[in-house]
Amino acid sequence: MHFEGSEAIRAPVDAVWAFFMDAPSVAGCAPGFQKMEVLSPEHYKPTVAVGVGPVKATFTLDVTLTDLRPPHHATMRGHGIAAGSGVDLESQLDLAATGESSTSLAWTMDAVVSGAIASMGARLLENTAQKVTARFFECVREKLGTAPR
Amino acid sequence: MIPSAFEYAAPQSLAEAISFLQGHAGQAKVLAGGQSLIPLMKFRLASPEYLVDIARVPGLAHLEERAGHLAIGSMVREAVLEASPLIRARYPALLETSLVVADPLVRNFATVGGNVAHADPANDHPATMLALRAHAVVEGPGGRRTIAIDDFLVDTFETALAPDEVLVELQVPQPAAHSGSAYVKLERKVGDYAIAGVAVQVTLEGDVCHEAGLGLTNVGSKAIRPLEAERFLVGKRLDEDVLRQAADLAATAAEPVSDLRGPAEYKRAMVRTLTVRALRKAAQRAKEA
Amino acid sequence: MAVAIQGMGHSVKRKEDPRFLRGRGNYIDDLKLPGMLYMDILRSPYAHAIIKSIDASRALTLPGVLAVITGKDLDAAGLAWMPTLMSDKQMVLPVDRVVYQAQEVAAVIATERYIAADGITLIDVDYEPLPVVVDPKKALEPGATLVRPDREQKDNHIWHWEAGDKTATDQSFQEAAVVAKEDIYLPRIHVSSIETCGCVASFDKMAGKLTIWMTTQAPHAIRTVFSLVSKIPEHNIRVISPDIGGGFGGKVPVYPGYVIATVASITTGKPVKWIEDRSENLQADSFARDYHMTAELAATADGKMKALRIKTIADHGAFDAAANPSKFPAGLFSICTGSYDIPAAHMEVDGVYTNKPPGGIAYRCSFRVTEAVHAIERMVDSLALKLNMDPAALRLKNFIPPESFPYKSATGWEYDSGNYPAALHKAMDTIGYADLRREQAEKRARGELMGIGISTFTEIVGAGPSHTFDILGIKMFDSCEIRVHPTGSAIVRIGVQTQGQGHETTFAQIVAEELGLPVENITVEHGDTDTAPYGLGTYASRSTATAGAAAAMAARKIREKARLLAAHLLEASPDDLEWKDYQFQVKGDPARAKTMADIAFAAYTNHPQGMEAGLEAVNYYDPPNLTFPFGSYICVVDIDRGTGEVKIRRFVAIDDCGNIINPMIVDGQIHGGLTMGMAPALLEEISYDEAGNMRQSTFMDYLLPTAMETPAWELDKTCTPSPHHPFGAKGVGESATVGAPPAIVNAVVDALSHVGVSHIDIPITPWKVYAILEAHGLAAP
Amino acid sequence: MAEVQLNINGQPHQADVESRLLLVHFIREVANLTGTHIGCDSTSCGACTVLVDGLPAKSCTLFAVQVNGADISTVEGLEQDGQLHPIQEGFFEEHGLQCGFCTPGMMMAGVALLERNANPSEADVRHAISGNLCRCTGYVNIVKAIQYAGAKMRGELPERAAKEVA
Repeated sequence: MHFEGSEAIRAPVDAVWAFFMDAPSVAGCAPGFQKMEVLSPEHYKPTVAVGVGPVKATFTLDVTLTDLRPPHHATMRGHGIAAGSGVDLESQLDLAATGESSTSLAWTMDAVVSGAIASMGARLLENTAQKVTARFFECVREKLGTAPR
Repeated sequence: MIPSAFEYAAPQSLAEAISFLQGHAGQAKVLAGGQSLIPLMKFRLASPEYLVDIARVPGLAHLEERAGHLAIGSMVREAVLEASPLIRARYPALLETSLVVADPLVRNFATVGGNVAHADPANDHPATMLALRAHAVVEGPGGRRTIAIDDFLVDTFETALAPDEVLVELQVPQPAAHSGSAYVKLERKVGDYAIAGVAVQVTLEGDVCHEAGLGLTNVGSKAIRPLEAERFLVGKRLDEDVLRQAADLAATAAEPVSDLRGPAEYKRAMVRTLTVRALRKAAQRAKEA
Repeated sequence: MAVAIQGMGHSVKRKEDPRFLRGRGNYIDDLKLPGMLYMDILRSPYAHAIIKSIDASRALTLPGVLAVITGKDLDAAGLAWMPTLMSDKQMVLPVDRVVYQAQEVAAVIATERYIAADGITLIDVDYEPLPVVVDPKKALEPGATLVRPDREQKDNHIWHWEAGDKTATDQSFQEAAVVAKEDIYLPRIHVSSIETCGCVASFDKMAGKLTIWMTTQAPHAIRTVFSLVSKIPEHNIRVISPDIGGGFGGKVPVYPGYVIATVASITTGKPVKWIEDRSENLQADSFARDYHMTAELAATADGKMKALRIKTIADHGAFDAAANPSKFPAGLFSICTGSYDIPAAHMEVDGVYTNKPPGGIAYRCSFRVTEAVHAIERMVDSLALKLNMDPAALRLKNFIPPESFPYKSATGWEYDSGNYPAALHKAMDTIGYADLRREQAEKRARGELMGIGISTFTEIVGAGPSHTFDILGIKMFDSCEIRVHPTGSAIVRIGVQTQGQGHETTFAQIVAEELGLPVENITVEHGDTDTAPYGLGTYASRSTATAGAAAAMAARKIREKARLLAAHLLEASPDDLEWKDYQFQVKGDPARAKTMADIAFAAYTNHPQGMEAGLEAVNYYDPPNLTFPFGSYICVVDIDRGTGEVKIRRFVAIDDCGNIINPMIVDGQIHGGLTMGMAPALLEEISYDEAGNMRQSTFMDYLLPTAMETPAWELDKTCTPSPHHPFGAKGVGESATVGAPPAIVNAVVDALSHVGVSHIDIPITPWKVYAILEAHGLAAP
Repeated sequence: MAEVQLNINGQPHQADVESRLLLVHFIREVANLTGTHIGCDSTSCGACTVLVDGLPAKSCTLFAVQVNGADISTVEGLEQDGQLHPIQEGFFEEHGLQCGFCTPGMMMAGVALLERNANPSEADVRHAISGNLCRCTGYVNIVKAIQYAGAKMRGELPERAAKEVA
């Protein structure tokens, strides 16, 4: 599955970059975030419960940040297993200052779901994944946009 | 396939059910017929910690006309709806919907309320309830409230029900004079979810359409009301050309995705075909009514 | 006669039914042994991944979980891999990598079924996903992901196989006036017997004896394989195949679960039960088909067929675990010249590995004969379109003439007998072919769409003969042992195994016919390797052709001894006796006669001095040739122009399976076979997304037809006995599954041929049809 | 754990069971009535069909606790006083079964149909068994078997010799 989008964020590009480099901030926007183990600023393991209605799976994602080109580009990868299913994510984040305190965030998300959820939930998967992804980036925009500057 | 362990409650009253839900906020799930939920639990796609079985709660299995509407208690089984002389005589779209929900055995336990409250976009009753402009009556610790079906259906598996509320009944306005309704479903085989389904109700004044309600099954993240198609129909004679134009508008309102039930474009085309067919039936019934 | 014999040709009600009707069948999951443990299997979510670690510690703390078995445990015992039937090997449990989704990763042994199911959710596996290849054509490209790095050969090509005369075929194509060509894909499908697979393994440490009850169509072969792999002496292994809830080829292979359960029983000293759930069954058990074919048929301008050429890519998944005779990696695919006298033919098949489950079983057919029949029957219609000829006329012009049997085909098969024009004419008369063509023309003029499809197939079943056919070196004969008891009843034990075909009835009828004993006095036993004679099992429509023949031959041995006993009793010379009206009678003096019951009593009470007592015989029958059942099917479909739905209006099936033992059972087999032919034509398919997820892993998406989709089949017969079979039978269990799909496809293509459609791949979904309707302006709500 | 009491074929069965115990497992494992089978996990095949208070239902899609106190009828209860139920006789006479695995569920669905409709058409029968999958018979003879049972129950068929289905 491939999703992409962009967010206009009311914050300076350095602040947006700092947000993505801060594991608790990022994880805080993950839907159904429960807890997290931080191994390094570029490597952490949040536990999230993702789903819709009664259908939920709790994943512990192994998240790594690579290809860091501050404050413009980062690649975020996640890998997790739950309920007989595997989730593998790769997200490209591209930031550009559009003003002194405004940033455009262009993002892509490639998600591969394997196992039971993919096999049995396929008819609902794309819709749900798209929604979950969009909510994540909306959350980022809202948190930054309302953060004190 | 074996579900995860859970704790089971079988309250004897609605108050008891609500109180249990309130005490286990977000972790308890209401069990009606269980015909959608139990398979999800067996696959462990759903693992609620508590199940609140409302089958033994009195006063939820009524099916009767009163105060201008048909009241369908949330524990009314599909098979009961299907066999009801009242439904057979006055609510053809409801009957046609019940008849294509899963299979005859499942319908002995599956409930109409559950079909709506589960809010699976593939379930059939939500679209029919949209077409018939139904309301959901729900009750929680703060008492009862009545929610228009459009607002009740929020998203895939999501409704306006709070975690401590129970769906009590569905209210379907009694059909006006000279109205007719129909539900047409296309499925890969009997018992399957719809490739697409279209529910329709039209009311005629003379041979002009005075009111129109439409609902679409399984062509979006929830049941869809194609508003523009409804508006288009009002004030028109329901000739074949009008039906086709309305069907085009309904197809435009659909948001299908490609999956094992066909490519998105096919599903959109099927909304068109099924809308025409449902409108033909409904218009015919309205004329005969 | 006091009690009816009810031998050949009688619709005897089934002897197995009373227990099933009362809910007293003995299926695998019905078996409960004292102290029995339950096994559940953790399966891989990934289609291709390195297993970095498996941590079972959480599972082992769950009360009731006794053990977790992984590939490392099996590896220590040399059992992490097992041989397949096709000279390949297959993982039982993986040591370091998984190669398809739902592959077994670890097994939990627990005191209860529900605890075992909980246990597998508590095993933590660390996977590193690898690139996945699910398309066999991509798998053959240079640089493709390597599915099997354990092999010396570092690509995904398994084998290349050819049949026929390439030079002569290519020559004919060069000279041909007309060539029809189609790309035909037969997708993966799954037999989906309503009972899934399972076993109860019970190892008795004291006696050193392993007893394993399992859902198998071939208990003896399993015993031999288990002995070879486990080194347990074969006499210390007993395989029991209880009542089987449908097989269709899916219960031929050895699945890892059987082996793991056996290891678990040996390790724990307790019986261990393993029962698949439906998703496991669909996702991991052997598939059928998955043949990508390019077929060409050459003919003269007036429609005389000259040559057939087919190239095929065969997707075998991650292991070549096809259930074929050893010398036939593509099964009997070379029967693809079908019912037609085609002078030259050549076919090539290349087997390929992908990250998909292993298999290559039959789905109710004899080793790839369905693929062959689909190819030729589609090509005949494609050619008819090119020639603008009626498909029935083209068939009649090219049939192997009835007087040409035995007929040697261009690919080397010797057809035993056939009368193809008779069957087709009967089908056309029954359905009213000419009237239907008129109706079609009228409807076309009105814009309505109906189609008429013909399939005139020939099957190839009943393997052996043993000089050509073996499974893992075991020759494909089959067997029967008969003991006649003193009071004139008998027990018949056979090397084949029923899964619903009614062997307990039909084999009794064969013996009843041969011995003149009433069917009701004959018991048929099978499926227990400690008691039944060695046999290769039931699949590929081989039971009647092989074990059925063995039953007749064993009975005839008994009859020869009975003749001597009768002579003794009648004080006549054996040569003066004749077997008539189910008894030995003195020629010209039928009043002097002895029935088999009289003779049996004498065999134990009054046999002549010097003769061995008793009346029993065993026969291991090695058929001199295969048998070639055939049929003519005609299907009429109507197409909904608003939805693309195909509705089968009528389906006439004329079958010829030679002489019939039990007409009621034969019709039942054909009803079921037709339904399993319709299913993949219109509904069933297994496909994978790019990550290797199987998209139809439950019965919600793998679409078995219900009574609503299934039409009321119309059956009739012609009878052309097999000249080499002891009682002229050919086999029938799978004909309809083989013959039906092209009849349905041909009907749909026929409905759309006027707009230039010459082929549609199965399953013919409404959206495939609708796309055609839209493209040609035929769609209408 | 919950105490569940079911009346299966007129016999009371009582046990303390987990709330998640499926009705089919209660029937098969607690009551040891193994004639009711399991063929899928998705409420698709109907091999587990039993009557719950007279209505046919899929016992793999009900928790035993849900139907606590109910009357359950299974295939084992069809035969009465050594006399086969007409539906059993119909399946025998019309060759309505092959491997026998779907048969108990089919018969229970058939019995429920005949309770409501003593003289069902072919279409009625096909509809009534559309929640039950059979892989062997192509349904043709199942339809005939259920219609045979209907005729028998309407008294249109003679009594048959009991020994034929010994």
